[in-house]
Amino acid sequence: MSDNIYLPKLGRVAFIKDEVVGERAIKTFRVEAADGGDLFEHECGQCAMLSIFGRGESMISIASSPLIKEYKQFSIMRVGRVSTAFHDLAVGDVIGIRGPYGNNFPIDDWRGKNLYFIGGGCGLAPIWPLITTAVAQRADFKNITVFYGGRTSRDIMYRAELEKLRESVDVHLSIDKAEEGWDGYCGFVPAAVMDKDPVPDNSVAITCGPPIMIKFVIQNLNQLGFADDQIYTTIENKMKCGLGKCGRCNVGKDYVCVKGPVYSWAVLKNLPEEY
Amino acid sequence: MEKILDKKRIDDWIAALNDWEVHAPALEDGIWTYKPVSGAARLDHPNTRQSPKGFTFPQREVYFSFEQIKGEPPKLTQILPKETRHVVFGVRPCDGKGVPRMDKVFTDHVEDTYYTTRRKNVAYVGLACNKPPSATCFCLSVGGSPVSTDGLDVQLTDLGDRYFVKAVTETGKALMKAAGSLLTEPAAADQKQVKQVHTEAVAYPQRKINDPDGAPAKLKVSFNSPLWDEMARACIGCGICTFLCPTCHCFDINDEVHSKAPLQGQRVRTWDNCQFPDFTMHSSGHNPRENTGARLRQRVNHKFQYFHENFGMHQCTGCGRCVSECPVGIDIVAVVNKVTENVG
Amino acid sequence: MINIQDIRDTARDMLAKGEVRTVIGYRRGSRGMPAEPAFITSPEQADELIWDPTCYHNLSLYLVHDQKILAHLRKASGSPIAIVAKGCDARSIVVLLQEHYFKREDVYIIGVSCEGTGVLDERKLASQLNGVQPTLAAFDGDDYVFTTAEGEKRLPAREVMADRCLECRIPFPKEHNVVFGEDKTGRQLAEPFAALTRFEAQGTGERWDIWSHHFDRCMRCFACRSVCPMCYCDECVVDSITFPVTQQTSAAEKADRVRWIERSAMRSENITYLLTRAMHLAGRCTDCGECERACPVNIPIRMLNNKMEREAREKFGYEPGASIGGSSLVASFLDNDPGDFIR
Amino acid sequence: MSEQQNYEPRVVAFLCKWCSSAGSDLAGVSRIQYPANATPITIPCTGAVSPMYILSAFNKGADGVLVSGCHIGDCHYIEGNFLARRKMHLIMELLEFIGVEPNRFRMSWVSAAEGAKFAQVITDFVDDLKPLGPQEKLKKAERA
Repeated sequence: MSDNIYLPKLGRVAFIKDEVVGERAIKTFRVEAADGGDLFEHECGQCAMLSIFGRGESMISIASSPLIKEYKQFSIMRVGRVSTAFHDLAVGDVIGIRGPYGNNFPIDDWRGKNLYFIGGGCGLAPIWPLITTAVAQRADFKNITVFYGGRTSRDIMYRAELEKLRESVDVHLSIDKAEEGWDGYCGFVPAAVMDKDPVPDNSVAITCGPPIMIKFVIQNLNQLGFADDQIYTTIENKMKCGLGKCGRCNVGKDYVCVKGPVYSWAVLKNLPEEY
Repeated sequence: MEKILDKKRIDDWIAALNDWEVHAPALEDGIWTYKPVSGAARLDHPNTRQSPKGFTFPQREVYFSFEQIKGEPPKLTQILPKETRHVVFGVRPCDGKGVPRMDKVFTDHVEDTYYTTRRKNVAYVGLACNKPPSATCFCLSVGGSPVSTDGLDVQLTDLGDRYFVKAVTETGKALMKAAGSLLTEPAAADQKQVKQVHTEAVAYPQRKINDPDGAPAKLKVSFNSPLWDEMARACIGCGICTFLCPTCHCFDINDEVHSKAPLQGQRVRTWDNCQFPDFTMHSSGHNPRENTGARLRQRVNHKFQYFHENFGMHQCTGCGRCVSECPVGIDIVAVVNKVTENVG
Repeated sequence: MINIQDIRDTARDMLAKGEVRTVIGYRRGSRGMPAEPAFITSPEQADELIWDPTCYHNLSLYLVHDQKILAHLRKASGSPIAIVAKGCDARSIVVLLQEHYFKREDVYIIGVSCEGTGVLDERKLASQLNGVQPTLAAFDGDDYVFTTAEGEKRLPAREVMADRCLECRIPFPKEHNVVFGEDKTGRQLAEPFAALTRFEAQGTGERWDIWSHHFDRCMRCFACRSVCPMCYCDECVVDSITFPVTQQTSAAEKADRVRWIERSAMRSENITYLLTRAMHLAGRCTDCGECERACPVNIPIRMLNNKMEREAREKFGYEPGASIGGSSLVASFLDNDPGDFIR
Repeated sequence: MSEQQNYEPRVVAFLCKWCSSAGSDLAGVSRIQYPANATPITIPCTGAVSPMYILSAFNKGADGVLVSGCHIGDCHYIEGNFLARRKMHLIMELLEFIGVEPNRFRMSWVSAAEGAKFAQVITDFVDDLKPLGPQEKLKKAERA
């Protein structure tokens, strides 16, 4: 039965937290194996297909570090049919989970380097496992800097975790427009990056967020001297199978669910812009 | 193994295959369709309207059923296809060519249990095309041939009042053995005639893709060609081209709910189609392939570029169904030729 | 007889003067016949236009496409589009105008009369030609002339004409800006609703046997809907494929959307799809027959629409596509509409 | 008892809230006996009944579908029931056309004061449905 690639495992929702409220609400879910034990091993950047029976499946990036074995964490924005059903879940509910899918960030190649993380909106979730893993193995890396921005202060996810992160790495938060009581950067994330002038030497920049943000972040990084193969991002497309068979998430010859979601800009910029 | 079968005895052969459910093309409602054989089977069809891909990749496949009483964990029951053995008669070489291509899709990287279960239970008895059965045939342009045996288990060649029967696989040999004395040894004249028929079949003029070998590279550099939008201007966005195609494999997965309390339903796979506008639409409303031009480009590139890059062969097998059945005359041969002409 | 040169001259002239931005007509297909839709945007291309018995397509569909593209791009229409329209096609345009899909001045109707004939039914032709492949078709009076590898074949049009054309009562585009060909309204080639009448003579059980067989065969490729100019809804009730999701659509809207039927091509779901479509076309279908022609598995879809058309005509005195100003069939009523069936 | 007598058809009844729905309430409070086979769905007006509702009810397994509204001339929205009369005529004809038994679909005018008539409509409908047996033609297959 286990070799049926479409049959999900059952996962129990162990913890739910509101990250962002409002129209584009984000909630974080911890899912553990319903029958005890571990769900599966994963790498930073991989995704899992989550399902609510009767509603359907959705591909969500795993937001917890591979170092954490006992649960997988997911941060889900309410955008459609399945994600809305997720937002209606309560602790203890059982969902379907299959995976892990896709490739991963080459973290081992990055040991001894400076890491710049640049996230916007819910784009913090896909790079969060990488950030937390790097922090857990802090001695392996040189400077770690996190840039993260939301539209308003209320759109900042992982607020408490980010504050805790400040203990070991540089964290620069930004919001689009000034607000009372905000002491971080005001303006768009790409500009916030320029503001701090990251150095490209022995560095890797990892960015994830709205497409328009990624576009300008990459432009700015290039301008700062980052080579294309020093810039990594993740992309998303509509997915149904997660296994390179259902035929819809391809960008050129590659199915994002298998060859993605992690791409270096050196590779991605040569692919058709179908994402 | 090569034998001769008296055409009149084909029904006896079919009757001898009692371990198998036998299907053959039948003319129904003005179109040729694979039907379970009851009584006489005649293999005088041009080609079937729908390809035989449904034998391994049916339009609807149930993955599993789910059941959940409120407050309790859901119960999943895997539903695998029945292990009935099917033999399909009269498969044309282009559709035979589709079989290894579907095999690649469903077994590469990870194996699709539903496909492989059906696949191992299907055998194809092909029928060589003595002349192109349709004006839209172009198998010779895509590495195929009217006498190709790829994907087939047995190949029949029509020699007038008898078939030349050739085993291609071990399964094919078993099917032929079941015929017993119905199959006789070919005479030298039969061998000569089959060679003659095959030579003539290959020489028969067909429609042509001008540079099939150069197509992958030429399409790659033509991604931003304005021709895509121009040629897709008339596209109505229906599913005919992909649903009839012997190698189109895209699908959707949905939960079908039969009862809400207690929750009962099934997760099912259904054919999907890259020409439908929402095929690639994200939940947010963003659509990477927003217009008919981008969608036509995807279909053509998938057949002639992406698949080639991944598996070293064109995915298209030249059956011509999408050409003859497109309600607005979008012609994949003309499209490939036009996009790739004048490209270095 | 229509001289194609007249249509070409009209197109060329209008494009040269900038009076229209596009002329939608027919041109030679990549295989000779059938013709295919042509979108002519420069005067030099005007000579590509043709008029022959394979000009099946109801091109008014592309007026709908045009409106959708304009809406998507948030653009105004600018100069009108000229369109070659047969009688049934022109009636479709009238229905679209009646429903305010676009304005009369947005379209310039180049009417073509089917005169004594109509368009070809390739299925009928195939059975007449016994495997010979025609490459061209042409009108010649009441005959069609086909070019084949074995020379010219001449057939009386009514032997291979589409049923819808045989049964057509008004083979002339009454609504037009310019029209070519003679008005032969009243040419009676076959009894209207002939197939329908034959079908209805059967009992409930027989009718169900026939229709359930067809409902089982539907693949839900949606060609019938996609080819229909009347099926312009942004959101089709039977599936999600045209659901107009934008960045503004809320999650709740998407989540709460009713799933009337499943995606699976099963009998029950296909019935709901096909009957809903028939209902939505009641009083709107002008019997261009494109749905039935497009259907890859030969489901007699036209008969469902014919049934509605005849009910509308006989019970409510309603003729689809008759006038731009009139109310639509289901948005109007007469005091003496039949009500005997109501308890 | 034979199987047919055991069979209880399931009726989905779309009732106009201004009349038939009140009529069914009146039948109830007046303690008029009538079969309990109907699942009432209150709608604002028969004119608001989309053919989709009817097809969907059959798709989900209804054995019969009833649409009931105000008498001609009494529509709260003046002409809703005139429009319904046309639309329901068309869907009824279409269902019959494809071979669905004519008695599976019914329309009636029942005012708020006609409790007895409502009971009669339901009784007659159920009586007419019983001999037809379960509706399988348009119903979604549970397991396929």
